[in-house]
Amino acid sequence: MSTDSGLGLQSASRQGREPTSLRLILTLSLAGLLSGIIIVSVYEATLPTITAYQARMLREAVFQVLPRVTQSQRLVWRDGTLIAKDAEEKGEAAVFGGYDAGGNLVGYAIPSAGPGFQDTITLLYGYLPGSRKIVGMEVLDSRETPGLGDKIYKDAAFVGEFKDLAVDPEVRAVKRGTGSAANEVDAITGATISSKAVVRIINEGNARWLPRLDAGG
Amino acid sequence: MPTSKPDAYQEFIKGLWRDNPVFAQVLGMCPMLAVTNSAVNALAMGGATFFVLVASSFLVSSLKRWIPKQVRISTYVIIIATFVTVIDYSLQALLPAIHKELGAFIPLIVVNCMILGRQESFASRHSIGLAVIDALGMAVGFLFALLALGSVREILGNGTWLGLDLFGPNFEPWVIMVLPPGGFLTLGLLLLLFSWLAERRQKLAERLAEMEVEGT
Amino acid sequence: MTNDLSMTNYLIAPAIMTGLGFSFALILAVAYRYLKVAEDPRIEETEALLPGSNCGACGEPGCRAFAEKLVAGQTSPGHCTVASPEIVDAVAALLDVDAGGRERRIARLHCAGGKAQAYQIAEYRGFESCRAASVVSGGGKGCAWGCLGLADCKIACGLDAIAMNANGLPVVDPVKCTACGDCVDACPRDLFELVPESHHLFVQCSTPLAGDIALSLCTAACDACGRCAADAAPGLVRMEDNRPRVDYAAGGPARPEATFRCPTGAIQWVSGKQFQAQPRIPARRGG
Amino acid sequence: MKRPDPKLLVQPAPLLKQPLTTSMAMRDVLIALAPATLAGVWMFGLGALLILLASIAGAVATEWVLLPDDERRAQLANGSAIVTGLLLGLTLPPALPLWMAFLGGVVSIGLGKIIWGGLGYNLFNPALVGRAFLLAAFPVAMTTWSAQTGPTGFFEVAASNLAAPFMHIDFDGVSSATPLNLMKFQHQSTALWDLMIGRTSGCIGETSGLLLILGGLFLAFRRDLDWRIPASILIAVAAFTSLLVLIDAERYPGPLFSVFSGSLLIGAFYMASDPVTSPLTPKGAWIFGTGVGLLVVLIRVFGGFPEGVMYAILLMNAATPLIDRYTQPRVFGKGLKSPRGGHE
Amino acid sequence: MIALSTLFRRSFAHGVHPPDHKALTADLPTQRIPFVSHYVLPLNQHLGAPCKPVVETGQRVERGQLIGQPTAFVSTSLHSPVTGWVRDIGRRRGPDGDYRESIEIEADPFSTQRLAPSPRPDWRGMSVEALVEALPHSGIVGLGGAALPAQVKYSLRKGVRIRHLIANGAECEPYLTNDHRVMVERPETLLRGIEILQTLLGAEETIIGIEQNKPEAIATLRAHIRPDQRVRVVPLRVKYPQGDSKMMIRALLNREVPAGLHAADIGIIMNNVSTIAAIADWLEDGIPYIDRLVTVSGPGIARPANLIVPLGTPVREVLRFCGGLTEDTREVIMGGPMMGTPVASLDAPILKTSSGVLAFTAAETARPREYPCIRCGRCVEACPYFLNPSRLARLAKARMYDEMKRMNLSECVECGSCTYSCPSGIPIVQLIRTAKNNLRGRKRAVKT
Amino acid sequence: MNALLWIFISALLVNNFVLSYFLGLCPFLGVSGRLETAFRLGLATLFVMLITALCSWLLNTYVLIHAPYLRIISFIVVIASTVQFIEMVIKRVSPGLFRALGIFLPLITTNCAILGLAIFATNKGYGLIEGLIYALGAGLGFTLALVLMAGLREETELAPVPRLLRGTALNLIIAGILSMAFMGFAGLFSAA
Ligand SMILES: Cc1cc2nc3c(=O)[nH]c(=O)nc-3n(C[C@H](O)[C@H](O)[C@H](O)COP(=O)(O)O)c2cc1C
Ligand SMILES: Cc1cc2nc3c(=O)[nH]c(=O)nc-3n(C[C@H](O)[C@H](O)[C@H](O)COP(=O)(O)O)c2cc1C
Ligand SMILES: Cc1cc2nc3c(=O)[nH]c(=O)nc-3n(C[C@H](O)[C@H](O)[C@H](O)COP(=O)(O)O)c2cc1C
Ligand SMILES: Cc1cc2nc3c(=O)[nH]c(=O)nc-3n(C[C@H](O)[C@H](O)[C@H](O)CO)c2cc1C
Ligand code: SF4
Ligand code: SF4
Ligand code: SF4
Ligand code: SF4
Ligand code: FES
Repeated sequence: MSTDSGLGLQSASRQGREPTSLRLILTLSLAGLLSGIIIVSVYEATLPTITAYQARMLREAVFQVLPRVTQSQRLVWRDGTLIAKDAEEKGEAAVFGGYDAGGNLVGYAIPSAGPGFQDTITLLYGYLPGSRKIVGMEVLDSRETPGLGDKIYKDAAFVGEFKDLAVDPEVRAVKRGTGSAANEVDAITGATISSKAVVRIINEGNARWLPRLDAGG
Repeated sequence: MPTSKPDAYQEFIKGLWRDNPVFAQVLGMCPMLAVTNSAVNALAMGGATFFVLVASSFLVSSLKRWIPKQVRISTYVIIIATFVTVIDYSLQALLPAIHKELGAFIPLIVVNCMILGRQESFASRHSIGLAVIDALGMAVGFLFALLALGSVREILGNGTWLGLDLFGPNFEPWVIMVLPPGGFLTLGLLLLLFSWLAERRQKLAERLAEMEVEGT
Repeated sequence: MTNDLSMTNYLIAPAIMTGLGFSFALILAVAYRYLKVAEDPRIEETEALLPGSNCGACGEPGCRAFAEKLVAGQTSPGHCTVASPEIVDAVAALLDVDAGGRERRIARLHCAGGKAQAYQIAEYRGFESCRAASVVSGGGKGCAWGCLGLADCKIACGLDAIAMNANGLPVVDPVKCTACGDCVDACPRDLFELVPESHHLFVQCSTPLAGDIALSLCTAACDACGRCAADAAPGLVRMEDNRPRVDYAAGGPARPEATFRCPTGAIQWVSGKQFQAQPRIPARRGG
Repeated sequence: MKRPDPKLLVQPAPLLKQPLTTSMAMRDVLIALAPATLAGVWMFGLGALLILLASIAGAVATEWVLLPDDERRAQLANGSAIVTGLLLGLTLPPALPLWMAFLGGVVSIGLGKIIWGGLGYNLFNPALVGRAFLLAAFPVAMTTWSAQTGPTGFFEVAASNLAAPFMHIDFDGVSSATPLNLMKFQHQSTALWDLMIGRTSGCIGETSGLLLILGGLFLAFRRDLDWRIPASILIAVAAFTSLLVLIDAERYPGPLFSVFSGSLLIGAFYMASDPVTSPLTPKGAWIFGTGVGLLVVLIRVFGGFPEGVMYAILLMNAATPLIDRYTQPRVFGKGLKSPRGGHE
Repeated sequence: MIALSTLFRRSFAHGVHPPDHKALTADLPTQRIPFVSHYVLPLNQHLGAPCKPVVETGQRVERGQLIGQPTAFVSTSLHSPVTGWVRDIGRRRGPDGDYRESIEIEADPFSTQRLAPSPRPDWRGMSVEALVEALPHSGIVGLGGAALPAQVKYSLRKGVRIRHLIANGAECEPYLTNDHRVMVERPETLLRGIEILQTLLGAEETIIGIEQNKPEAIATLRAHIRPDQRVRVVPLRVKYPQGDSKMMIRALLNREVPAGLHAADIGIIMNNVSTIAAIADWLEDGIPYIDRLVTVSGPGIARPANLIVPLGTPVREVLRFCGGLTEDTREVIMGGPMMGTPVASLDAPILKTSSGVLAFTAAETARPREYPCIRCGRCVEACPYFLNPSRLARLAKARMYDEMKRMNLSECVECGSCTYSCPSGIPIVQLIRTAKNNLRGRKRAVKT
Repeated sequence: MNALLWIFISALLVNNFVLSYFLGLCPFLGVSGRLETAFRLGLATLFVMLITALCSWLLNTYVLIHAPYLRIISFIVVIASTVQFIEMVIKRVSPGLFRALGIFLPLITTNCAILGLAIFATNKGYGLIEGLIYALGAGLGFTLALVLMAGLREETELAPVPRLLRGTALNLIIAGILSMAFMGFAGLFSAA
């Protein structure tokens, strides 16, 4: 018996007692059945914790990038308007509306992703439509080099740059100490590429969402 | 079917050193290298593998009579994949931070050659007790190897061990250690160390044997 | 999450899994029926014995391929790094068709002309290899038939069965030697012969020179005096081109007496390792 | 038999031998590097000299420790470890802690040479293995460039040079961007003449372009290196960058800047041309050099690093066995159409 | 000036430029060495099958008398170089260390040693086939080094037409000057031989290729060529191995002999100038091949010389005639320094192919320590056959002989250019020879 | 830069499956001894990766939206069976192709590069085209790494490598240096 027939049937067994195809099919089906049951049980058992954790993390991220926010709502863009929708659907991008205690819209948390130094960087940033400013940024996922590229989320000064950042005209990354207009971010020395990547990802997010938010908000 | 004298202690101990899945058999290299940039990750991966290996070995050896030879492997794969899914969700629920670190590598336990190999070469041929003991030995051996690699990489690459700061603030971490090349290089050097130790032991044993002959 | 949904999950999951298992088993069963290609059944059996790790460490793409090569005789079970010795033995036992039967043979050297016996008429300098030396004026060794002592055979022996002794001659360890013939191929002077383990009467010289010319090159040379042929059982030892040939099939029985009158010790009663006249008596230690 | 004759030697022909040895080739490299080395020390001060000594010490000590007793003397005497240590040192930034330079020497010889079987068997350039290791291990220290001190500041050794082993001291000196950094991240070019005579910041040995060329020509003239390799690298870089300039002169650096900036010259003349790790065949040398040149520009212009010479050479080192394999010259008399039909 | 013109001479690609050391003997006229007491004549001094003795122990033989008969097509006869008695027929050590079946002759000290000419065919009006029939009786072999019985080359394959005859006067091996002496001292004989061969083969033209470092030979031959002869002398660049047949053809005619084929297959016959002179001697005067012109030279020789030596003379006697070896001599080589064979014992006899006896001292034989190959590529740039000696040597050290076969091992002519140029002192040719020896048959008995 | 191109380059060089992600090490270390074999194994892997991309997209789109928890098990079962089915077909239809590539299929299916590809592609949310490009890059990258490794290893056969290092230890160190060299591709076409 071989692995190239890993999941299948092979020639006459050595004992000469060849089980019928039916028996094989039955065994596999049975194994599948059992495994399905086990998996689904574990899934059901862990699901509440997991979803709760994920929701909490997401909420925390949103609160992180949008100050003074106490609730958030997932929003998708459909037929020219933003509508609230909790369930995820493939290929459908979403932003998160952030609301204060009074239920008033404070701003949006916008997820965006793009290539960094090593691999894709995924981040979330907070945007205030009224003042057209970015008020916070958090990197959700990245594989940038420890000690260098990871400063885009470990370096407080760099993250701080995104606490009050104008989006008009485009956000720009500049060398530290060379001027600091409202739309300029000081790049991290030694990780210029990652810094610029963050800025570019934000600009891409802006390009995708700002017109919609301004229109549908 | 090879019929060796089943000696529980031997079966257990062999996985630790002599037949260590990583150092001696060079199996399961991918998870080994991918997640060992810190000792904690190594422990977590080792633990997850431990669970899957022991549980699968138990199940396989207890079901071996009912599984037709022809669909043996398919069934093993289904069993292993089931346990991997179980540990995947459990980790996600219980230790979400670590799960995030290990990321995509938990599912890859399914294809860790060591696990399937053990089912094929041991669990399916031995009694439940022996199979579990063997699995325990192998799993501990694997865990040990992961921990060794993870520790070296974390200590040099980050100046910490299991998160504890070891050298003070002025330590210059060797970033390469936590990058892919560091994994390859460290494991290569560890293997070298292992074979050096193994050879030394063997030489010692030979010398002892000689002395015994001469002494009689 | 509503209870409702989880109930559906409980139905969906097993359904899908059963479906998957069923349909693939079915497809493969059908495929197997109609796409089957006949193969040597021993491949199956061999593979069943192998560990099945498909690790590729043997250098083959998977256990299956390794098994095919094994059955085809192109590799040996020991190449599997994962298999335990028992497995290796089992595989060997399964495939070894002519196990038993033939008598165990070992490699023996037809030369006793080490540094102490054979004259080096010129100094050799160059690549340290017997064959390399043999193409440079015979490596400067007086006897053009004798061992050059540069250990090509030892290097060729994959089993570590050959060691060079202090006299510059290779000594075969009869326990480790498997009569693979690698040393026979390696020796540029063709000094090795694979002889049955039970044959003890053995000529340790290959020179076709006779008399003083032979002795002028090597004190251990056979000077072709012919005494051994005369003393041995009729037909057992024949002189051929100035060399005694021992032919166990042609006459018998072989006895150590045939060696007694040899003036040079070229013919020997060899048992165990060569060039060790008396078995070493282990030194007695106190206690 | 009595032998009145002298005991003769049998040593295979040819008895004649071109008067050349491996050690001579290594000595030539040291001679060729001397001017650029002195210039580097002159420009960057005593610290630079200490770094060179540390990396050479690391290389030589490792060779000493790891070689078997009977080979030690001879192997060290041939000077290849010194060449490796020196070349490594020349590619380090002047403010690097000395212990890192020493460690680089250790890695160069340990991982770059000894494990492969020693001199002549390594497949990657040892000095660059050491440097790549250092760069990946200590990216910040390895990309912090101090400005030139010039003769006035010769004896001012940077504090960062003297950091205790495994530790770092924050860089005190003025850090200053290299021409390539300026080009990549600020799109600023540097004056060509400054590049040629080395009035820029950068690695100890890479700045003075003209001296490097001089030494390289010496080596080519002595046939210690295969001239095809530096030639093809320079041609490939110049051609590729010219092409880019044609596309967008604003955005991309020009060919002269590309040739004289960074470590291209030291890489092309001394490192890519390391005979051990470059192809043996003439055609292979062309392919190798062209590959290096293209990769350099690719990494510099489109990649994440301002400089790509080291990676380009290492990558082509990896491809060298394949290149050699597929560029064997046509053997004399083979592959001809035979006069009597049929081949060979 | 000479250097400049050298650059523009046609030649082959690659190769090396060892110092030629010919000045030691180039101007020394040939002289005959006195007869000695014992001669050892191996039965196989040529490629192919050994000849068969036609004399018995104790028998008296005359100088020039047939003592060995060819046994096959690729084989030739052997004649006694002295008048005397056959003392023994048995194994004797040859120059290369092997024991070969040989005829030992003791010279008659009172004989006049006058040569009785053998019966010889009349070459005029002869066909090539008849030449092939006749040559085995002369004992002549190719004197350029290969020792191929002379007739073999002339038995042309069907359909092959010879256009060019090439006389190989390159003598590219350093130290050796015996071909040079032949060209300087016996131009008429050489040109006579050329005329004979050119006529018999029907070749359109004969080219004499001579390296430029032999201006005297070039001038002498040019002076002796008659206008009606279609013979050209072409000076060649001084470069080793210019004398290799395929290289010389490349240099003279800019043609490449396909691997595995012979020059004859592309309409060219090449012979060494001494071979041609020997053929003329045989066909004109009936002199069989019994004397060899030997250059005795090298730093270890007291009085270098160009000698006419009867075959079978022990090397020791040749050396004694030249004043013996100097104190510090370490190695004695038969042949040239690039391709010759070191002898282990001075008892070795002069053979038909022994073009030189060279003695070297400790200074020349000292080798710097061998280092591993640093892939400097000098050997690759030296190999005239465009092989990769570095790789061949590496494979040989790893004993991967079969892989070497794939790297065109068989095309190597063992010229030694690679070893000459290797800065790491790797004995490349020896490794190559070892590999060939290994592949030729692992159980081949070296001795007969 | 064009997103598809970046996906391709990233999988091929920057995030090479073997040298940066540590996937598929078993065949990488096991079957890189000879160039011939390595090349063919690489091609076979490329092939399986393309199949995998297709299968995982189908599963993701049509099955797993209903039961995401079956991801791991269904990937492995479906991919393995599909490959095995194809192997049988090849063996039947073209024994030559089977000799050249088919014999590698079982080894490939049980290695983690395949499952890794499926899981990463899913995690990154790739669609069909992106997934196929990703698989193409990853497969070619795997082949590249394998072929380079084989070239280097064949060369080390001739070298007097210290005995203790011979084998896996040396191969890992070579892989480490190769991986260091591949770091040079970091940031390729993503630099701002
Ligand atoms: C091993 C290594 C890893 C690096 N990782 C990053 C990184 O993750 N992000 C980044 O922007 N730059 C990284 N760099 C540095 C870049 O290559 C580049 O030199 C730097 O972005 C230039 O920025 P600077 O001009 O501010 O020094 C790394 C360099 C090395 C040697
Ligand atoms: C490397 C090499 C060098 C040679 N050098 C000479 C030479 O210098 N002179 C010469 O006559 N033959 C030389 N030969 C032999 C020629 O190739 C050729 O065999 C010879 O000229 C043919 O003539 P023959 O048959 O009369 O010997 C050399 C051969 C080789 C392989
Ligand atoms: C059996 C045999 C037949 C040969 N036939 C020819 C031939 O027909 N023509 C020829 O030029 N050389 C022939 N040779 C010559 C050898 O190949 C030899 O190498 C030749 O002399 C070329 O080398 P050289 O030219 O360097 O001496 C023959 C050799 C042998 C052994
Ligand atoms: C022209 C030339 C260039 C060399 N370049 C280097 C080099 O770049 N790096 C290095 O470590 N050794 C270099 N060496 C020294 C030597 O070749 C090196 O130590 C070997 O790679 C060790 O096997 C060079 C030697 C020569 C002759
Ligand atoms: S027996 Fe043969 S191979 Fe062995 S050392 Fe003697 S000559 Fe060499
Ligand atoms: S007795 Fe000895 S010397 Fe005499 S023939 Fe026999 S082996 Fe040779
Ligand atoms: S000996 Fe052979 S390999 Fe060396 S140069 Fe001459 S032909 Fe080439
Ligand atoms: S000449 Fe010597 S060192 Fe140079 S490549 Fe050839 S064999 Fe190697
Ligand atoms: S563990 Fe990754 S391929 Fe085997």
